[in-house]
Amino acid sequence: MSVTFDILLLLFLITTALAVARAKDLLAAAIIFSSYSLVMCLLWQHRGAPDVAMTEAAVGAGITTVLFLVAIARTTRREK
Amino acid sequence: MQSFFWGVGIFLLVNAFACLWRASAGPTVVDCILAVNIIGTKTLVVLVLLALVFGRAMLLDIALVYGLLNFVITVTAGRLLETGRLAGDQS
Amino acid sequence: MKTTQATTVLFAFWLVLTGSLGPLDLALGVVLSLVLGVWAARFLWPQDAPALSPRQAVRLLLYIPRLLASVLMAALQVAEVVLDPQMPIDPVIIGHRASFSRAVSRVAFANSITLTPGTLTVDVDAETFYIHCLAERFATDIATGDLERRISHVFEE
Amino acid sequence: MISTADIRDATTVVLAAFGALFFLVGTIGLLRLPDFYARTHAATKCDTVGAGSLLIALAVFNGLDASTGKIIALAGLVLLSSPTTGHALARAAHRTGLAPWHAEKGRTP
Amino acid sequence: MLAWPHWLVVVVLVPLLGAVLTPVVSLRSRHVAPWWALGVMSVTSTAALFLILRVAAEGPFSYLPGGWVPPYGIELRFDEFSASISVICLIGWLAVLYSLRYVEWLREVPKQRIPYYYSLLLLNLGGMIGFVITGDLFNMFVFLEILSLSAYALVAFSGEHIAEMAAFKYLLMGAISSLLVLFSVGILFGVTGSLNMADVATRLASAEPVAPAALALGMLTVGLMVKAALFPVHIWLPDAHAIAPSPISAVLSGLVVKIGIIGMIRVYQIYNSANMIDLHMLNQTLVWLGAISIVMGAFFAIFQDDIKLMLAYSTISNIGYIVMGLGLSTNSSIIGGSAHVFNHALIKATLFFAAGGLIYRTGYRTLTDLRGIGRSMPLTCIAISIGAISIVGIPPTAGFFCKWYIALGAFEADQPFFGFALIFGALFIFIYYIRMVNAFYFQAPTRPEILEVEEAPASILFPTLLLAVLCLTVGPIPLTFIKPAAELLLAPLGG
Amino acid sequence: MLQALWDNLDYVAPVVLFCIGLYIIIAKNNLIKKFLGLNIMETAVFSFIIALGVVDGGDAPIMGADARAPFASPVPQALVLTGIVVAVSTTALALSLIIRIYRQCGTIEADELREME
Amino acid sequence: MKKAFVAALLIITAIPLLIGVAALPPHGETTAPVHTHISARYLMRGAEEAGADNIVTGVLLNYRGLDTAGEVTVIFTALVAGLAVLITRRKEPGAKADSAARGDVPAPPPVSPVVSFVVQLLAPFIALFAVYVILNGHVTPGGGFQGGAILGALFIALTIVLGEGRTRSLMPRLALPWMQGAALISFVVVGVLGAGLTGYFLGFPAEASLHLVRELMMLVLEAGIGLGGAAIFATLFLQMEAE
Repeated sequence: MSVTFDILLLLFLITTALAVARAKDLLAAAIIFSSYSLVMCLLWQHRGAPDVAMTEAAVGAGITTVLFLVAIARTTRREK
Repeated sequence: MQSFFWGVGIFLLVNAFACLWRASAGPTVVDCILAVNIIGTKTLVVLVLLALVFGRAMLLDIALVYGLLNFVITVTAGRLLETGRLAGDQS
Repeated sequence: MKTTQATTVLFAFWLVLTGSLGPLDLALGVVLSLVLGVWAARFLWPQDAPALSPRQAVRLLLYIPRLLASVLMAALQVAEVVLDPQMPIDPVIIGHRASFSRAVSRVAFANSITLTPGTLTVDVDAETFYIHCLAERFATDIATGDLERRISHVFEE
Repeated sequence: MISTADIRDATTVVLAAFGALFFLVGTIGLLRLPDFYARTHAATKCDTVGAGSLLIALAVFNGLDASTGKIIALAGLVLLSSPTTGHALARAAHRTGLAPWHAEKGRTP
Repeated sequence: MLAWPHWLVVVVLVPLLGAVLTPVVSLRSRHVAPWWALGVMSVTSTAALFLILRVAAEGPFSYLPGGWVPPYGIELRFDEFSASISVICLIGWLAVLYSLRYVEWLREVPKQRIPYYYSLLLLNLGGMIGFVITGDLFNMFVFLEILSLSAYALVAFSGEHIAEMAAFKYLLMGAISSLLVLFSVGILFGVTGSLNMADVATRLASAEPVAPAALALGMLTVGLMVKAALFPVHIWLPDAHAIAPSPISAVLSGLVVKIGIIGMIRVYQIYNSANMIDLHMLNQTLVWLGAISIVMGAFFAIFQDDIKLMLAYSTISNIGYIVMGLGLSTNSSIIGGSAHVFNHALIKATLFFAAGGLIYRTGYRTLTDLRGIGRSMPLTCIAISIGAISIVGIPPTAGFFCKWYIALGAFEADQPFFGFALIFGALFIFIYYIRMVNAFYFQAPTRPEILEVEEAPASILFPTLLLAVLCLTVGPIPLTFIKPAAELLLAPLGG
Repeated sequence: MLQALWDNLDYVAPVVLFCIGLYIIIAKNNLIKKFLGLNIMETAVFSFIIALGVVDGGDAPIMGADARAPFASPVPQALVLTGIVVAVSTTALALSLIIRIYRQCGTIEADELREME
Repeated sequence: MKKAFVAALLIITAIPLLIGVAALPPHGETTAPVHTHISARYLMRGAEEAGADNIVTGVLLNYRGLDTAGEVTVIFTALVAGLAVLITRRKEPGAKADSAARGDVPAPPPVSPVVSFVVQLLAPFIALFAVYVILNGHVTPGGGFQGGAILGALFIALTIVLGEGRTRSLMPRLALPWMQGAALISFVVVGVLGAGLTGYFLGFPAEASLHLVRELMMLVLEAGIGLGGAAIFATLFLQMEAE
């Protein structure tokens, strides 16, 4: 079961990364990136690294995303 | 019980995977934000499941962190979408 | 009053977090919840504090089961809609006027609307709540002012 | 022989399955419903119920100890934040002029 | 004093703490910031002096923060290569002094930013010092990040039109290269289970699978190559170095790109002593890349009119010399290459300082506009000329000895072709510096007003002239100093 | 080879993510998008380093009453914690630069910026 | 053309990486060098030697304390760099009437009262939770940096709902640089204290009689990192938002 879970998480990660690549709207890309970080956090929790998981949840999914959002607010949302 | 929890975890993950399609396909950005928020809720539950599977109560803190930040991000993104600015001006 | 309540609730939260009754943890918890309680009451909630009198707190506790029941109903109703191949919905946005004197009741009202079957608060003006309904029939409970009365019963009196 | 542990496990399984079911409904709703507002309905309600009942299931399984409080706090957080985010997003969509879908026209006007 | 063990941690933490406190001390008045930075650099230089005296007296030594024995804790290690902190401190100190007037003069820069400039400069210098003296792979990465991040911001500091773009280009490539370094530190940790360089070297010798270690080596090389701006990945350098404020250009060109080289030296030392991978092919590649860099850099420099852009291209070609020297891996070429790390720092800092002086006084930065400046700013132009002959490699200047040793190494290694490439490159370099000197002294001014300008102010002139004098005199010193270290490079680490 | 890749799936997935990130950096024009790509790359490397320290059935390296061996190695986790901080710092600086670039040039598309130079 | 180039570059990146990682010691086995060398000692003796049940915190603060000092310097660098890039002339102290200069831009509409209320309701709880994460880093997952990030996120959320004016008062001008530098300053203070006690910079006394001191030193470090991190994130956010 654990292995299935692991593989599913890895697949999920790759899919989210591709979704980030695909998104035309930068806001959508940044938000999907936050869910990428979140899945990463899940993966690390599963791998026995709760400290890193928490950091990723707080920093990767939280602060980084918010910084991206500010940058998008200050520039433009559309990718040409 | 362990395998039941794993099963539930995998089931939720598959669900989240399905939500990802909505996040990616849109059609509007709000859909994307909503979908990601939902992925967040599902994943939060998976985090709690993992904490119980591993039998370490302290891992619940991570779920709590994520729950809070998921809320903050969604609100921020909604605000950005609504006004194009972030800081409010309520004097 | 506000400060005491906030401090108490925060201290309870601290106990939940640490889950320990060691003297050091307890002392730290008291100090921290005092500081944060004062900060919250003075800085965050200068006007519309979410503080409740004991009677209101009891009513809130009585209201929560009703709310949970209606959330359950709401979820079942969504399931009904979603699993029906025809998807019997006809969404409308309606405006509903409701006057509350406290922010906490407005928020409770808005969130209760969102959690009751078929309705979703879209926007809140000073008095008017714009509500998205999956179908006209779901709005009856709100239009009759039933929900509004319940909320004011809990928070306003 | 039915021990308390069995009752506990059974309750957990039932509640968890119930929660998972609602998560599934929420997902289907998110994928199937025609427009953003309708999807928000599905998302907020089903997620609140799903997460809530799953978390309660886990709390029951965990028994009564310090971490149960945390699980309950999480459930409370979900109960509070889920409708709020739903509202925030709906408001954002409304203010940016996203019109709701109407059944008779079958498309967004 | 000499035996006080804590100098090694003082020398890295004082600039960093000084940087953190810079915004604090300049709360009341921003004019305190430069003097504060100068004081911090003075303390650092004192510490560096004691360290160098100690290493000269008793050879390499180390310090263990936290008191944990090496593989378990971090080790700060001071050896002969670490003596390059002398150059870092010297140029850093002079750059702070130089900035005193220069930064105030930059028109695009809001005055509020200025304390942050000194803070960033101190962080940059502290990061470099830390990078040079650490004996731990991951600690090296951390210091690499401190110095790179501050370098990116310093490039953007001038606020000119394309400064931010240049900085962004630098940042993007720099971030990818740091990532490669981190990746390979991870792989090395996976293969050996250790992070201490000496320990990694001994454990790598017995490590079973060769492929991951080779991959780590390749990625480290590429990553550090980007930092050093070697040929295929040099594209960030010209813009960044030309657009930065002149004291920063001196620090970047003189010191920061050398960090990549010093990192390579450290890494190859690990692999050399582990002796598990035949480095011959890699070395050959490096020699080729070095040769191409020499020729390319010199070739592009010829066509530049902007003096700072010209100097920036010249940096690429000089990095080529150093890398070629290391890649040839004979005794004398390594000595020449590593000595050039020191000497080129001095020379390039002289040139950028002098160029900055010209720009400060005239406001022009192209050769066409600066024609005839030699008459009104004689001292600065003499400094430029000294730098020019030194970088071409005319005896008895600093540049000569290094290039001589590298060429010697090429013939020693039986690859005379590269010796000729080196001489060919020197010829190119000669052409463009002659062009510069010619414009300053012998051509009629296109802008008559530059004949009226005064000599640069003392805080700008003093660093320039001091470095010029050093270019003329200290050339052979690094050679003698580096010899034992270079022999170490070919021998196992940690004895 | 394929068998080895399958066995080391936890190392291979980060490589795939790394390449996706690299693809975004090279192929996309938008600077913010490029930086999202860089963040993906960074996270991929972190995930690789974490995978190095994993033990099958291992527990989190936190001692206490409910801890039971074997434990995952703590060193990679410490490294990654530092790495995450470095990554967020780089991102913050890059985004500040992007904001300034947009202020000055009115665009954050790499090709348009190149034309402007 | 460009597509071919991208594809080629990706392939020449991917193939060596795959070959390299495929040959690494098998994943998840305890015999790998990662587990047998330094980690083994950390796990075996870390809890008593470093004084933290959470070995990761022990490694971060004690065994590899200098790395963490570097890490907090990196984030401070990011702050200074961000400020150096973002401060523009418009915000000079003379031009205090900032809002007048921006008069043509209409004030943004307020946040939905529901969101605003919920955020304000949750704020003290989030703050308490952040402090808990900071102070319990040595026994549970978490620590200064994570808690600091949560505090920073809280600050950002409050700024969004309350506006910049009211949250600024949390960061008084004179104390702000101290708060931003708190992390490295606390490292230096603790490091010097450690040098006095053990003879090594950043050394933590291991004697049983000084365990309380060691605990206190760790708490100071964690609190410093948390405060510094929060202040830095908050400042960066405000600066980027105000640009």
